[in-house]
Amino acid sequence: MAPGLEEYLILSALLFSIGLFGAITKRSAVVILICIEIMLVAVNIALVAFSRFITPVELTGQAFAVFVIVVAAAEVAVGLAIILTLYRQRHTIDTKKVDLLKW
Amino acid sequence: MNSMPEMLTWIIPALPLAAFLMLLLLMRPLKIKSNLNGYVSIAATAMSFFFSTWLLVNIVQTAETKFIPGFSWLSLEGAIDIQVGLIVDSLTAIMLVVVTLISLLVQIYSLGYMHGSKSLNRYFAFISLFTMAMLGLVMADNLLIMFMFWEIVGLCSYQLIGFWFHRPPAARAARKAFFITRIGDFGFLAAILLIFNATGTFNISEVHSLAASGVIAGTTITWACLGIFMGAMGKSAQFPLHTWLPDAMEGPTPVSALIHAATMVAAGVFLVGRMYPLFEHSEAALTTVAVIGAITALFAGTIALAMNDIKKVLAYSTISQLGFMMIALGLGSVAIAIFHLFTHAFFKALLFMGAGSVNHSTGTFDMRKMGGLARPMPWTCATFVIGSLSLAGIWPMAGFFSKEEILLSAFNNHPLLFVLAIIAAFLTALYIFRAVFMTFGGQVQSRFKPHESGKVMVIPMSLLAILAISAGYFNATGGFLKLLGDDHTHSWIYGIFGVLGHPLAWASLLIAGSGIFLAYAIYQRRWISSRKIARRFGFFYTIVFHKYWIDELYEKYLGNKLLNSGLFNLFNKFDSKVVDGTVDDVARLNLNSSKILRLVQNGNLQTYAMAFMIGVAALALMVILVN
Amino acid sequence: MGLQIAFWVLALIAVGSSAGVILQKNLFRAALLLVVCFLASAGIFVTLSADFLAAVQVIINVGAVAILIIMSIMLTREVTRGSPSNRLGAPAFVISALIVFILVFSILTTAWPISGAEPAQPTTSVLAQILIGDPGFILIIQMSAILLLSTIIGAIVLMKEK
Amino acid sequence: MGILSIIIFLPVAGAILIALIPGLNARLTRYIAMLSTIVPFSLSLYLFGKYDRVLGGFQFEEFASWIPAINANYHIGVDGLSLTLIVLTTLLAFISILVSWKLNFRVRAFFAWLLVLQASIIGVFASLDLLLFFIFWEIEVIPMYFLIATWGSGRKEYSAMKYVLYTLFGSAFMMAGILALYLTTGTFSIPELYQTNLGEIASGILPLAAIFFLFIIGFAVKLPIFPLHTWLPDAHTDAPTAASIMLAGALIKMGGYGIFRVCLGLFPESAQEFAPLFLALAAVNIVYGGAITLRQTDIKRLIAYSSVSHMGFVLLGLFALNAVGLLGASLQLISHGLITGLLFATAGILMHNTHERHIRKLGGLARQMPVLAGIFFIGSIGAMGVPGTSGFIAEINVFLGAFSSKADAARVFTLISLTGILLAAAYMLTALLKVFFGSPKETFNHVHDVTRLEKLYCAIFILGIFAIGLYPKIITEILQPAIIALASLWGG
Repeated sequence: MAPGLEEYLILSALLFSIGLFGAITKRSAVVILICIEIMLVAVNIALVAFSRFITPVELTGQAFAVFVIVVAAAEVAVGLAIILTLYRQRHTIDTKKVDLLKW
Repeated sequence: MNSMPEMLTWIIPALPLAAFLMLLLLMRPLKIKSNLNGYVSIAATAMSFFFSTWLLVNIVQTAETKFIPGFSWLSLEGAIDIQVGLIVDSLTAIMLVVVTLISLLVQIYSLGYMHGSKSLNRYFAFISLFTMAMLGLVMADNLLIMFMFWEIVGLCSYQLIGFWFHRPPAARAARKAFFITRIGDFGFLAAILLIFNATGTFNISEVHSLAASGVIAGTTITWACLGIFMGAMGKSAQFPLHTWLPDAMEGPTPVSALIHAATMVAAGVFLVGRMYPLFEHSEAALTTVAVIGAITALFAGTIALAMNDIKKVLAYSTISQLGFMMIALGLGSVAIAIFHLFTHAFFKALLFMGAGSVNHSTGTFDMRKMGGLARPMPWTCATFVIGSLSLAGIWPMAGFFSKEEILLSAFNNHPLLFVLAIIAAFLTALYIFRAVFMTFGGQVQSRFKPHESGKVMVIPMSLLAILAISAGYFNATGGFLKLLGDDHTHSWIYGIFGVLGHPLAWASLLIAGSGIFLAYAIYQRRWISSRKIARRFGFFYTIVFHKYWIDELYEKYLGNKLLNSGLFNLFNKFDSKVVDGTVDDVARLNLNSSKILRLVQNGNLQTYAMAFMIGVAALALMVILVN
Repeated sequence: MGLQIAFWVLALIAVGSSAGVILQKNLFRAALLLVVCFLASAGIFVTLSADFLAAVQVIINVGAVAILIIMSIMLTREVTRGSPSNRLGAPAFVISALIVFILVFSILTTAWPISGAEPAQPTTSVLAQILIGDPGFILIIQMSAILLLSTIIGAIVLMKEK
Repeated sequence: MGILSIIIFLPVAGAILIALIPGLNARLTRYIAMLSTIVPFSLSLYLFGKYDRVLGGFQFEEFASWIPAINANYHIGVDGLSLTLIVLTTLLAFISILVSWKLNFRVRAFFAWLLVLQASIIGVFASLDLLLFFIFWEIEVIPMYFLIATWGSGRKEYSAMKYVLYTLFGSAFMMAGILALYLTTGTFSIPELYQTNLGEIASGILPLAAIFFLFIIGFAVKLPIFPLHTWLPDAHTDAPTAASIMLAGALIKMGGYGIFRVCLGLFPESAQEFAPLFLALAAVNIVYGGAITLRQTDIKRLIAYSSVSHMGFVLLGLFALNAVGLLGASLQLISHGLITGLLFATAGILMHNTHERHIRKLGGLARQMPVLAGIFFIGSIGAMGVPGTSGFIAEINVFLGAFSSKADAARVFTLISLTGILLAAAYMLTALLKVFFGSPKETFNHVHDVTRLEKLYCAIFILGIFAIGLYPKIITEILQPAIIALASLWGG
């Protein structure tokens, strides 16, 4: 029996939570970015799964996934640029040491 | 004389008003010479006097009450309608003549007395405004309009007492006068509210007829009358609201003569007289009026004995005489009260002018520094003595006739009041002749070079002296009282000489005479040392000298300790500490709690992300649980 | 059957590699594990008959994103520091677990309107139709272009030596 | 676009012009500001003359659909009361411009804010749509904040912030009231709500009395009613003169107007039920406010606290719930605007010329500044309610109305309030005595008196005070239809 929608969605949920956990707990900005990538992948899996099982002909979900990938790519580019700038100025990418948003 | 056209009645108050406006607004812009300002107001007042006399003659001939309709001043459909109109009856007409005549004479006198003073423009402007308001007050047919003029009169009094505003006592006296009379006005206004609420009208004659027909009765009338009387107490300086009048002597002396002796202070008596048909229905109110009057007459008389300032003596004398008028009102006779008002206006204005004349030449009001002025100032002395005799009630002066009527009325109605009144009469003779002897008797003190005042001052005084003698003869046939409603006509011979047949007349003459003799003995001949008397009656003297400590009681204890730095200070503290403090505390609470709460904002995005996820989870859980 | 095996294997790899990303102390290895995760997800796309997307995933994510990340790791020389965690571990774990629980619960309790239709094969032309065809997402495509352009400019501006 | 809209938006246009023209000099700024106040003033006078006093009701209505989804409209129109208040506001705005003529610190911003303030106040008086009303009500806070915080004196930031927070506190309640009313009836339109008998609508989301209180808290802050009054002395004291005039003259009138228009007009039953409470609060305002005024040593603060006392008369008249009381309250709104405007203007001149605001340090100034003393005297007799001034006619009607009110204990509260005239005499006379009378002080020997411009605007105030005081019909006639209509809700 082929895996159904639920299996894919649960997989997506698991990946998402793992990414979330990482994004919250890691101190290294790069790792946080990596974890966000994982979360985006999880979302993509969910989107494609919906596309496969609910609109297999129209493929709307896949179209969304394309956009998610685009945005993810842009986000990584800017994110990394910020991280590098930060590193250049502060010589660290430890989020504990860069709390500029603090009151 | 032809009867006066009704519309001309309006011109009586309009003329002084025009003078006021002209003096205040036009003199400077039109570059009219400032020494002309007195003549503007004198001309206006003279014309008013002419029309008033014409009106009085008409009234005497026809003896009818005229209502002159005016215009609607304020109206609200179905709720309120205030019509300004004039009421012209004998009471009004007499008051008009008194006011315009005294005002005219005082203004002429002022030309001399105030000569060289600064801002005479303001002086004559406010005298004109005062005259207008006083005329309006006596003519108004509407309680509310009357109240308005009542207040404006007070305002002018304030302005004129404080005419020399740069002198702190004058400025303070002005404030005191306005404030204390306003306490009385509080009662007057309350009475107006009560009357309007009960009758729905302000029209005086309508109120009278409603009272007569019993629409308003019982406690309503009593309270209304007491309120009105409270207003009268304020204006007429009756105990316990009398303290402003002696202080008001800080004003220019002609002002004291006009406002604080002859006219405005008598407005209280006039008011009670005007509203008398209401008082008739309340025994309690009438008794109050009589009792307050008697207390005041006696009480002010005692204080006058101890004053060294001649104007203060006259001021307390005024209070005392107003008390006499109140006794008359309380005993049920408007006519007698107004008769005394009429005569008093002349002799008291005269006395004030005399005091002013003395001051003009010596520069002081302190009687201890005067003496021997009879020789250098014969006219002043003569007129002053005439005024004093009239005040003391010596036959055949005007004061005798009016005071006699009051004493007679008290004798017939109320023995206790009679006793009080007769003591007051004795005191009157004593204190006024004390003033006469201290001022005019004895030796001239060397540092003064007294001289007689100019004609412009002497002539008004002489005219008033004539009136102070003759004003009583207007009632020689009982005509004056008849005009005002009391009907006891007799021949003029009886009126002038016949009264002496009554034992009461002899009694009162004796009392007054002994007062004069005592004054002569102490202050002229010095058979008895005044110091010794003061020491003998030390306790009494101290009390009287300190005016029964009423000023201290009011100002220091009631006004300052209890209210200003007591209750009001408490309010102020309460407002800034409790009411505003609460507001600030709420703000501070927010500030402090946010100081704690802002620690949550640690600047770490991950913490925010977690908080965000907690929120998401919570919301999702909620949705799940609800479904 | 083959599909099933493939799914489970790929799912296991994806979960395992992503868990590895978190657990791995070495930054460089974590980045490599991300590549594994991307590849596994590409495989999963294949099992969902999304061939185009699988290709895109490999090309963009593995080929560009992952490389970018690795390069930046190298540039920042952070490898030596490892991948430390902050103190939010316990609450983050609880929250993540809670979210998994909520998601799984709602996934399982929802009645999905599953369509029995055969999936479009190959997907490329259908996707092209939907992305740039007439009733499609052409506007969004163009906005993506603007987004990417501004990203490029933004990255350049940020990285420019002051 | 109707005349009413022009009156509202011309000042806004002026403000935009002043703000946007680059490099505008101060002189031109003043003239633009004057033009954009004097035209609305003339137009409002024109409307004042044109208003049909027999027909009554809302006139010069303008209607445009605004947010159809929630049935909110741009609906403006005026009745006698709001028109008179608009005339007052435009007049005060014009005078405020004259008062600030010599200001030379950030001139453009000052005049722009002043014009925005004017527009929002007029908007409040003209709105016939509750949402529009609320928006104008809120807009007013912004210019006032900047006027106080930037050009003020003393603790200006504190006062400005206090003012903003207080107003927002009140308007939050008001917003809730408006929403509750909307959700109950489905309309924001005030004329429509007048047609609806709210008492008959059984299922509101809140009881009517609760909505009534939501509204009145909003208005109570503005009026202000004890114990929500403490922003007023601070704001008035620290504001620049022009802002004080607008604040005391026009702005706090919004509270009284709101109670008249909304609380009494829409909730007659609740108003009747709670009338004793508000009469009591009015008495507290009058006596307590007056007593505190006596203790003030700062000339502006004294005038500010006297406003608290005087606004108590408005409240007393409004909750008398009869025609005479309402007339008195309306007259008091206008009269107080003129009198307090005059007093603040003179206080401004006084402080500007002597550089001194503490009453104890002033004294004897009537010698050095005779004209100013005369003007202040006229303001004082107005505040004391001396006949002939507008203060008297307003207060006497308030007392007459309140005394004949059917509410419990109305007479007791009226008599308590009557002592307000004593307190007013006490504090005004004391201020006169301490500032202007007594022996002249040498320190002020070179202080110059009132200039021609200052004389001009004081004369406008004085003219208004005496015109209303001597012949009140010039405004009672226009007020009559609105008042009769409102009073008929309680049977006349």
